[in-house]
Order: sequence, then C-alpha cells, then structure tokens
Amino acid sequence: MKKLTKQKAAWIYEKMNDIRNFEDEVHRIFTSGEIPGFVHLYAGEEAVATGVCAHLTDADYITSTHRGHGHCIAKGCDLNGMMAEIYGKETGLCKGKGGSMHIADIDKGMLGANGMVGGGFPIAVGAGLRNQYLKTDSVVVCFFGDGAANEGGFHEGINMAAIWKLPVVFVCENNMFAESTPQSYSSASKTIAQRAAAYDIPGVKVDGMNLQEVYDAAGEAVERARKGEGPTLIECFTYRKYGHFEGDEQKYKAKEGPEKEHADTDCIELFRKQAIDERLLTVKQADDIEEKSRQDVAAAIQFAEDSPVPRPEALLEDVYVD
Amino acid sequence: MKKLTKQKAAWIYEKMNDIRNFEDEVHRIFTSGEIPGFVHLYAGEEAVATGVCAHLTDADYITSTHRGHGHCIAKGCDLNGMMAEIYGKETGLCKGKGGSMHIADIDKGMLGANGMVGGGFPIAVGAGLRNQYLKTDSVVVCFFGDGAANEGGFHEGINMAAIWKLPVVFVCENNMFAESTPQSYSSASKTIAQRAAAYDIPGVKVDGMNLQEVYDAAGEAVERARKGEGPTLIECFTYRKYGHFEGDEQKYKAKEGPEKEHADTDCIELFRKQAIDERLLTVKQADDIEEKSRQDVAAAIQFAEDSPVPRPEALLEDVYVD
Amino acid sequence: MTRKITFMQAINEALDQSMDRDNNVILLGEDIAGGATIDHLGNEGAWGGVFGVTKGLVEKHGRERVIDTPISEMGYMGAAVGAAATGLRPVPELMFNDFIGFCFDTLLAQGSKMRYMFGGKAKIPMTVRTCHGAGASAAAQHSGSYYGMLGSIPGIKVVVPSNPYDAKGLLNAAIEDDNIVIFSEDKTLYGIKDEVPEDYYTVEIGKAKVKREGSDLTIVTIGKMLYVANEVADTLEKEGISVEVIDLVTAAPWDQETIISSVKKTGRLIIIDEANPHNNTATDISAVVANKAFDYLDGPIKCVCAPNTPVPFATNLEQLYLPNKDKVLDVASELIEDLKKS
Amino acid sequence: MTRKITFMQAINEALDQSMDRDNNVILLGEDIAGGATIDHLGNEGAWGGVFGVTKGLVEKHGRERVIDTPISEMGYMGAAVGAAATGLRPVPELMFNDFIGFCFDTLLAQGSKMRYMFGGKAKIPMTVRTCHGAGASAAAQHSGSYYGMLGSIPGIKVVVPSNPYDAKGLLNAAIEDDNIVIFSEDKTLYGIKDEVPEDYYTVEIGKAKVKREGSDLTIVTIGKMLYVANEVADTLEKEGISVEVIDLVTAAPWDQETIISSVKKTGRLIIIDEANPHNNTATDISAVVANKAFDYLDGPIKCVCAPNTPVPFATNLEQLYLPNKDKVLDVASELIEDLKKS
Ligand SMILES: Cc1ncc(C[n+]2csc(CCOP(=O)(O)OP(=O)(O)O)c2C)c(N)n1
Ligand SMILES: Cc1ncc(C[n+]2csc(CCOP(=O)(O)OP(=O)(O)O)c2C)c(N)n1
Ligand SMILES: [Mg+2]
Ligand SMILES: [Mg+2]
Repeated sequence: MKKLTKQKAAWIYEKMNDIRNFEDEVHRIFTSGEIPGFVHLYAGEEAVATGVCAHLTDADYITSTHRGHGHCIAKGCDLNGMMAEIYGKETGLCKGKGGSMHIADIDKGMLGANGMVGGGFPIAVGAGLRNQYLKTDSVVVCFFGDGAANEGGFHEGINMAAIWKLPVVFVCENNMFAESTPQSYSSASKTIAQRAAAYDIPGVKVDGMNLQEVYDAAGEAVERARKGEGPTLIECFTYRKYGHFEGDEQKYKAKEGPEKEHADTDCIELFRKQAIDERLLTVKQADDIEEKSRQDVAAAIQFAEDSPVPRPEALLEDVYVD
Repeated sequence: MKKLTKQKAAWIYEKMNDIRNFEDEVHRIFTSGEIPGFVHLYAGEEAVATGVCAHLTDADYITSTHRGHGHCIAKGCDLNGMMAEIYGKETGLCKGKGGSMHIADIDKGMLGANGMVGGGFPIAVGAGLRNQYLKTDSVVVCFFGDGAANEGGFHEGINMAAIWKLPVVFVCENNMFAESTPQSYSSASKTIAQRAAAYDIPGVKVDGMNLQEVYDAAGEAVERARKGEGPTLIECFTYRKYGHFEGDEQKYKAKEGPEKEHADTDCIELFRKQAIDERLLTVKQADDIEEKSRQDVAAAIQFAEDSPVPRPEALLEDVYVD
Repeated sequence: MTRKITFMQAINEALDQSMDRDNNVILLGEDIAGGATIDHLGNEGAWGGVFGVTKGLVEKHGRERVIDTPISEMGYMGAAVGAAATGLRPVPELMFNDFIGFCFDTLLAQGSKMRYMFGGKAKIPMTVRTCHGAGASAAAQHSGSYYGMLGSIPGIKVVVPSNPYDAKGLLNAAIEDDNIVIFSEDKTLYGIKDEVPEDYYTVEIGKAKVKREGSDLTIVTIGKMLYVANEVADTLEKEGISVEVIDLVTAAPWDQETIISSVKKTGRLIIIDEANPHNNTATDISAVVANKAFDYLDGPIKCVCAPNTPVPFATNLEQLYLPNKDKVLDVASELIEDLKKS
Repeated sequence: MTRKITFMQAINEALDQSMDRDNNVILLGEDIAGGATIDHLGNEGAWGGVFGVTKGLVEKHGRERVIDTPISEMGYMGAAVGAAATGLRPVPELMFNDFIGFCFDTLLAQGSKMRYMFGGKAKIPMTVRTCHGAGASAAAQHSGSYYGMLGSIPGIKVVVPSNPYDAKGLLNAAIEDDNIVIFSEDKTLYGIKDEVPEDYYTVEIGKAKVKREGSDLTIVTIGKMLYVANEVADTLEKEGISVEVIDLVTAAPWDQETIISSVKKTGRLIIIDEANPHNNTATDISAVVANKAFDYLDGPIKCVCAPNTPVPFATNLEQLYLPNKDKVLDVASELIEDLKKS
C-alpha cells in the first residue's frame, strides 16, 4: 500500500465528486428529455477512473468506452466542454458533433470515448507503440468493461502489448454486467484477471469500490509500464449505480444478496471516510470539495444550455484534413 | 495411453502415407509449373491430422486451414477429387472453383480448408452449437496454426465454446512458424496450451511428431466433448517439411540445434517403427500400405490430368441457391 | 385477420411464427433475451434486444433457441455461418449495422463465398437482422446505413423493409431463403403502425413495389425514404406532376425490371438513399438505368443521399444530414422544368 | 535520373525514401521483414513481405521501424490508428485486401470517423498498403478488389496506381497526407517495369490522368484496367475511332472534373473496374456523370466489371471473370455504332 498525499487525496476526492455530480445531473436532465441519444452513466465506478488516472499526467494517454464520462473527468477534460458536447452544442469538446459516446480531448491525452465495445484495445496499443518508439516514458491506460473482455480485440491487443513490452495498462471495469448479461455467463473464466496467464503478464483483481486498492494496483502497473517492463491487466470489481443506459429497467440486477451488498457500497463515501480517518482531508475540506463540485457541474449545465447549436456548415467540415 | 487396434493402426498408417505422398507429389508438380496459385503443404505434420481424425466419423465435423490437404485426407476426402481440385478441374471436389485453399466436402464433415487464418474458429463453434442443439453426440475439431492463435477469433471462439460447453476440440498445430515468424515471437505465452487457463478448460501440449501422444490427447478430448463436458485445447508441437508455401526460401529455419533435431524427426517413420514393434502392423502390411498409397496418389494425378477444365458457364453458377 | 401493429411487433411476430414453423430456426445475439443465467429471471428475458424487438421470444421458445451471446460479433456471426452450413437456420442479430467491422470477414469471405468456393455443395440459410439509419441522435458509430455496402457482396441478399406489413412478410421470406439475407431495419421506424395479417405470410424477396403510379417522374426509395418520396409526390401532384413511387424493398440483388419499366414510362428518375453518397445502392441503380434505359431518359438521373460525412450528433446537424422533402424537390425541379412550362 | 524499375521496386523505394525523410514513418505488418527474433538472421529479413515488396527495408531501417506483427489484423491496424492519432505516420500493410474483414472496424468506425467525431481535433496520417486483383490463381479469398468498398467510407482516400512511376509518387504522397489513405496495389502488376526517377517526388492524390487524348469515346480505368483500355483504344483507333483514356488514379474521392470534362468532349463513356459489379467505383462514376453531364451524353454509360461472383480458382474461369478487351469492345460497339455509320 502506498500512502496517498494530501494533495492527491484532494484531487481524487474532487474528481470523484465531479463524476458523481456530473452523472447524477445528466441522469436528471436526460429523464426530463433535454438530452438526446444514448447516454451511459459512470456513477458508482468513480474509484476506478480516479484511482487509475491519479497516476497519469497530460503526457499519458487513455482510451475509454461508451461509458466514458468518468474517464474524461478523471483525465482532466473540461466539465463545460463535456456537458456542452452531451447537449450537442457548438462549444462542446467535439463541437457537438460527437456526443456522449465520442467525447475526446487528445491534448489532454484522452483518446476518445468509444461507441464500439472493445474499440479501445488496438488504439491503446498504438499509442503505447508510439510512446515506446519515441522513447518517452509516457504510458497508456486502456479502460474496458467485463463484456469487452470477450471481444477478439482484447486478445490481439494484450498479446501485442505483451510481446513488445509496451507501456499499456489494461484496466477492466468489471461491473458484473454487459448490458443485461452477467459476466459470470459471458466469460468462461471466473475472473478477467486470470486471462493474464495467456500472455505471461501480471494479472490482478482488486475491489473497485476501494479507492486505495485501485490506486495501489494501478500505481504498480503504471510504474512497471514506465520502466519498460510491459503491460499489466487489472480487474476492478465495481458496479454501476444506474442502468446500462438511460431508460434501462434493470430487471437483471439482484434485489438482495452479495450483489446487492456490492451495489450498495458507495466508493465515494468510503473514500471520504478513509481520507478523513487518515487525515488526508479535514471534514471541512471534504465538504468544500463537495460544494465546489456541485457548483462546477451546475455551471457546466448553465454553460451548455446557453451555448449555441453548431452552425449548419459544420455538417460538412472535419471529414478530411485539407 | 490407449492401445491402438490393428485396424486403427492400419488406417492411420495409410492416411499418413496418403498425405505424405500426396504432398510430395504436389510439391513436385508445382515446381514443374503445372499447378497454379498458392499451395501450402502439410507434409511433416501427418501425425496431427491422422491422430486426431482417427477418433472421428463422417458425422463429426472439422474445420481446417490454408494448410488443409492433410486434414482433408484424414477426414476421408477423395484423393482424386482433391487432386483435380488443386489442378482446377471440373471433377474437383469443388468443381475446380475453390482450389487448394478451399477444398471442402460437407458430406464427409469437412467444412472447408480456409484461406483466412483463424477463419475456422467461429465456424467450428457454429457446428458445435448445431451438434448440441440437435442433441447429437457429434463433435467438431477445429484445426489451426500457432499463428492463428493470435487472431481475435481464437479468443471469441474458445470462450463461446467454453461457456456453452460445446463439443469442440481446438487443435493447434504449432509448427514453430507462421510464415517466417516464430511462435516464440508472436505469442506472449510460452505455449498455446496455457491459454486454456483463460477459459477454465483443459489445455495440453503434446509432441505432435508422436502419433500415439496426439491420438491419446485427442481421444480424451473427443470423449469429453461427446459427453457434453465442453471444449479442450490441444497443442501439437510439429514442423512442416516444406516452406510456408511453395516458393518459400525458408531462410528462417534453423540449420542446427534443437529446432533442426525436431525438424528431422519424421512422424511417419516413427509410427511405422512403433506399429511394427507393437505388432500392430507387420512389415509386409506396412510396405503394402506404402505401395498402395503411392499408386493411389499416382492415380489421382492421372485422374486430375485427364479431367476437363470447368465449363465456362460455371463462372456464374453457385453464387445463390435459387 | 389483420390488425394494426408496430413495425417492431411485426418483426417480433415473424420471428415467433418462423420459430413455430421450423425447429431449426434459432436466434443469436447480444441481450436478445437478456439476463441469461440470472436466477430471479429464469426464462424471463431482461431485455428482448436493445430496442425490445425480440421481447417475449425467450419466454416462449426458451434459452436454447433465443441465445444471448457474449460481446463477440465475429464469434457468434461466424457461428451462425457454421450452424447454417451444417443444417440450422440461424437468425443472428447484429445490434447496429455499424458493428459490421467486428464480424465482416464472416460475411465477406466466409458465408457469402462458401457455396461458390465449394462448388455448389454448401447452403448457408441464415438471416442477419440488424438496424441502420440516422435520426435517433445515436451519433457516428450507431447511425450509419450499410445495407448498400453489404449488398455489394456476391452471394448476399439484402432487404430493407419500409413498413410493418413488408417487415413481417420479408423476414419470414428471409428465414425461408436458403441464402444469407441481411434484414436491415431502420431504427426510427420501430414505432410506426400499420395493418398486418395475423397469419404467417411471405413477401417476395427481389421484387420492388410500385407504391404509387405516375407518369412524369419515377422516385425509387429504400426503406424509410419511401415517406420522403410520398411527401414529395403529394407536393408535386398539386402542381400537376404525376409521380411514380417505387419502394425498392430488396436492396440486393435489386429488381431491375420494375425500375427500368417505370423509367421507360416516366423518363425521369430520382433515387433516395440514406447511405453515404458514393458506391451505394442509389448510384448502382443510376448506373444500370444509365446503361439499360438511356434512350428513355428525358433528363439527368438524380441521387439524393446523405453527404459524404459520418453522422453528426447534434440534432440540427443530423437533420441536415438526412435526405428530406426539400432536397428532393430541389433536384426534382430541375427534372420537371420542361413539364411545368408545357 | 530515371531508370527502369518494377512496380514492386518503385513501391519499395517510396517506402525507403519516405522513411529516410521522416523518422515518424514506421511500417507494420505480417512478415514485412520476416524472421523476427531469429538469431541467425538478426536484422536480416526472412521475407520482406509475401511478395517481397518490403525486402531490404528492415536491414536498412531496423526492426523498430519495420515491425513484424502477429497475425492480428484488428490489433495492428487499430494500433496504426492509435499511433497515427498520437503523432506517428504508420504504414500498415494488409497482406491481401481480402483480409479487410478482420480489421474493418478500425477503418470504418474508428480511424475514418475520429476527426469528425472529435470535432476536427484529430489527425490520422496513415497509409494502408494492400493488394487486390484476380489473375494470380489465388482463388476466392485472395483475389478480390475492395478499393471501391473502402472508398465509400467518408474520411478515407483510396489510390490505385497503374504503373511504377505513379506507384512511387502516389505512395510518397499518401505517406505525406494527413488522412487515412488506402494504397491498393494490383498484385499482378508487381513485375511490370517502367522509367522511374531516382529522387523523391510525389504524384498528386485526387487527380485523374488523361493517358491518351481522344474525341469520340472516353474510357475511364482503375489500376490495371488501364492496359485493357489501351488495347481497346489501339483497336478502335484502327477503325477511326478516337479514344480518350483516363486513368482514375485516385478511386476515392475521385476526380469529377477531369472525367466530366472528357465526357463533355466525347459524349460517350465506358468505365472499366475489376470490382464486383454493384455499388462500385464504376457505378459511382456512372451515376455522377448521368447526373452532371447528362446533356452531353450521346449514348448509354457502360460499366465493364467483374461478374457478381467470387473469384473462381480454375484458370479458364478466372480469365473469364476479368474484364478484357473483347468485353470492352463489345459494349463499345454499341456506343459507336452511329460513328461508324457516319
Ligand atoms: C462492437 C460492439 N458490440 C456491441 C455493442 C453494444 N453494447 C454497447 S455497451 C455494451 C455492453 C458493454 O459491456 P461492458 O464491456 O461490460 O461495459 P459496461 O457497459 O458494463 O460498462 C454493448 C453490448 C457495441 N456498442 N459495440
Ligand atoms: C486473416 C489472414 N491473415 C493473414 C493471412 C496470410 N497468411 C496465410 S498463412 C499465414 C501463416 C499462418 O500461420 P499458422 O497459423 O501458424 O499456420 P501454418 O502456416 O504454420 O500452418 C499467414 C500470415 C491469411 N491468409 N489470413
Ligand atoms: Mg460491464
Ligand atoms: Mg504455424
């Protein structure tokens, strides 16, 4: 276990709150009908994105998924630009042309949410190859779901990263389901982490509700990657607070038993308690962070609502580089 | 170890010889320029195809690879029809329209050689699903190379077969190379067999030059599959006598050391010795089988040469079922 | 007996009745039942597909026949090819046609070519259900229209129903068909209602339908574009222009006879196709007509398609992306200039 | 200084010089060097690609830049997208264009759409080298022509060189280009020789080339089909018919201006495209001309393409499959009937 600094703890707590507030608000607004399209919320899984990204700088890359808001926020994307994107506004991070599933900010090292399950594997490998080729010590984190672990790209990507010892950390967010399909049904292996054996790389499963566990495992993996020792597969056991996407009835979720207990664990509450217990944060600091986060998200909504829709000409722009 | 019957031994020795003679002759003819296209020879790997197919009947299926002649012969395809196909003649198993890489005979349970590396994985899974759905006890064997084990379809196919406990046996022919690329370079795992751990299924590596070892491992896997206990991954360590395809300079092959020793092992000679030692075959029987095999292959060549090329109208036929 | 049901219900009914008729029909796809192996659900489906199209089928036909797959498009689509080659009649669902890139080989190089490569000795009776189309704010990776691209592959048939009646009849016909048929559903049509017979019936694959007869201008449409053409025809009719509207129904191989004989009558042709503008079904029709009915043409052939861009997310841009009445009227005005003068 | 080198050598030289010029250029593919990690080879390549196109490059540029990949097309093609998005200029090789089904998503839904989806904030400067074409007895899964299919994807450019000079110049231009460019080589052209400058140069992407001027009939060709057109032109010229032959060079987005102005001059158009006949580049050209230059046409537009079948193995059938002089003369005779009479 690596002790968190106060500064890191504050950063993490802020990002966790930003994600939760952002998602709760998007949920509220979507329900009211103001946002169109498919929206997949990250709420509940905050410890993963933040615990991992706490080890990264803007020079490091991540690839993300359809459930990408949390990764974006943890990687430093602007809340205003994100919210405006989800609203389809011109001020969005992608000028309103991408939407929730395609938020990206390459300058921040965020290589894009991805509407294709498993789409991030090879892209992460490519960014890792670039990091290695240019002799940087930058790393890449490839976030993916338990469902994505059954795509062929998982196998091809990890194998390539392993034979070339690329600086890529594969982080599986095992939230027990892919849409309505349980991981226990769709994967022949009991854990995703055990699949690391197929590539002779380290594989570790951690409690994804426990920020410290995620932070420690990611820290080790990132360090390994920076040192040129190759990829690691980390499986974080987590849960999503909302449905697969907005509108999901969630019939498949357990109403009692171990799954329900897991579901009821709140990684943010847990971390708040830990941080205060370990004197990384004072109660006041934690409260202030929460309050500021609420305000920032409210401001992002205001920004998005006030922003104009894209100009009609934007339809034909950005297809080719001239 | 399961003792071979005399009958089985004779069948195996015949098929081994058929494959070797067939391939040696195709090699000779190709070199003379009489056969067009890409031809990938199976010579050297006979123990794998025969040791596995010895457990199958016409009701069982196999999927094959670009290096398919051996599988075809072991699964009972007609030598004349095969040779005519390689010549592109109307009497070929596929009317001359498929060629070496697409020989198939669905009635014999041979679902096709395949020009796409890894193309067989999902097809085998589908045939296995069919066997299970129709409550047959038929099995499917999916042959593939060490190189193919790095395709995404390997992962998707084995995982699906494993979660559904399909009667599919995955047989990797690890001949140390994919084209000119060594398996030790392209796979992060030391063995292909160890990848079974990623699917919680049995994985076993055997000496693919040793017919008995292949026969035993395949027997166990086929039995398991017939009983509804799901897939097995078998890795057979083998070597190809010729280049990747006809015309390959083979610069990558070792000229000495363990690889060379492995290369110099002849699975047919080994099996002849074993069969005679164990009194499964008499010397005379073995000699007769060899002689008959040479004659059969010579007859196949004659058949192919005497056969007409396809009618022009055949170009437009067989695209759709009317 | 007919009654009004939605496009989605019509598809569901076709699947249900086809499964009743033939035990070899099985469904495969991601969450097409949903909740596999979840104790408190049992045979109850959690989802019935992402849009609910397959709702209720697992309860009736069981999990052996309505099979939830892992997210392994190449795996299960290729498995469908293998199952079809060995005697089943699988109906895999590709949740969005945009995911085709994950399983393209199974269609491009395996399923579609087997019969030919094997000298006529294979049959691949499988129907791939999928959905296409913009207008649902689903953004660039969930809104494309790839029926034309798929239709360019020899050995594959592609049908694109425009209404509940055709949807049911065509899907039944597709499942009966011994070839690979791509059944491509416009996701924005799922809610439309129309009269559909309760009994099993088929609609012929390969036949276009003349939806409205006319003598001045032929408009050929694919799927939802029919409704755009109808609006255009209504408007033009008020100006005294008589429009023949043809629903292509089968995008590949498409019905040359019906289209050509219409063009021979009207001399003017517009094709509306939501696909990106190049190498699509509209341009294919245009090329065939420009070859085979050139002498009957009174003016240029016009294709109204999506622009050469991915589908944008913002609602206003997405609406601009889609072919619509105004865009068609615009090109029509060029064609009918002379008619108006007379 | 120019000298006669083969099509294959021209490509090799372009790769070599592009790598010399820009350290961000790397090559990726299966056995493009060959023999990776084999002790007795070291930096010596075992293969240089299946046809030897990349021979010698690993010896000069090293295994860090000429990277043998596992057989993982989605993996390394997607890696090229990722590397391009983060600043490299990768040149992945897809050994045969027929393998596109294994990595189609990386082109269809990822690489080609990133710039648009990300609001213009991404560049994907990558060149995919691949080969297409029948005539080498490579059978159904190694002989297709998919440049047209790939060209239908917005955001992708496709070039199809017909000769060594263009091959070198276009490949250099493709590698300099900040977009995804598919560089599709006809495998039966590898051996043809022609004059090629030693120095680095580029040939403009997007410009068709008028290879022979004429006034009666325009023939547009893609890649190798140029040679068919030349034979046709030679024959017709003897009959007094003046043929303009245009090499399309870039299959997507193709050069409308050059084609249309030729048709305006000649009034007659034949397009030769080895792809399967539907939804291909030929039909696209036909459709654009039938729209934009209709009034200049003196007769139907003719597309001469492969039939709607996979590529057969038997040599005699494969020859029947390919467009050839007789097939083109056949359709030409219909177009020039009136000319002959006059
Ligand atoms: C290639 C592809 N297949 C299927 C889908 C549809 N889909 C979107 S999310 C999803 C489930 C993903 O599950 P998982 O990877 O566990 O991520 P989670 O949603 O649980 O975060 C599916 C099947 C898709 N978008 N892309
Ligand atoms: C999808 C695909 N990728 C690449 C190739 C080219 N190719 C043909 S055989 C081969 C090597 C296959 O190696 P392996 O699986 O080990 O089989 P082996 O040839 O050794 O029997 C390659 C790369 C192909 N035919 N299909
Ligand atoms: Mg999940
Ligand atoms: Mg091998």
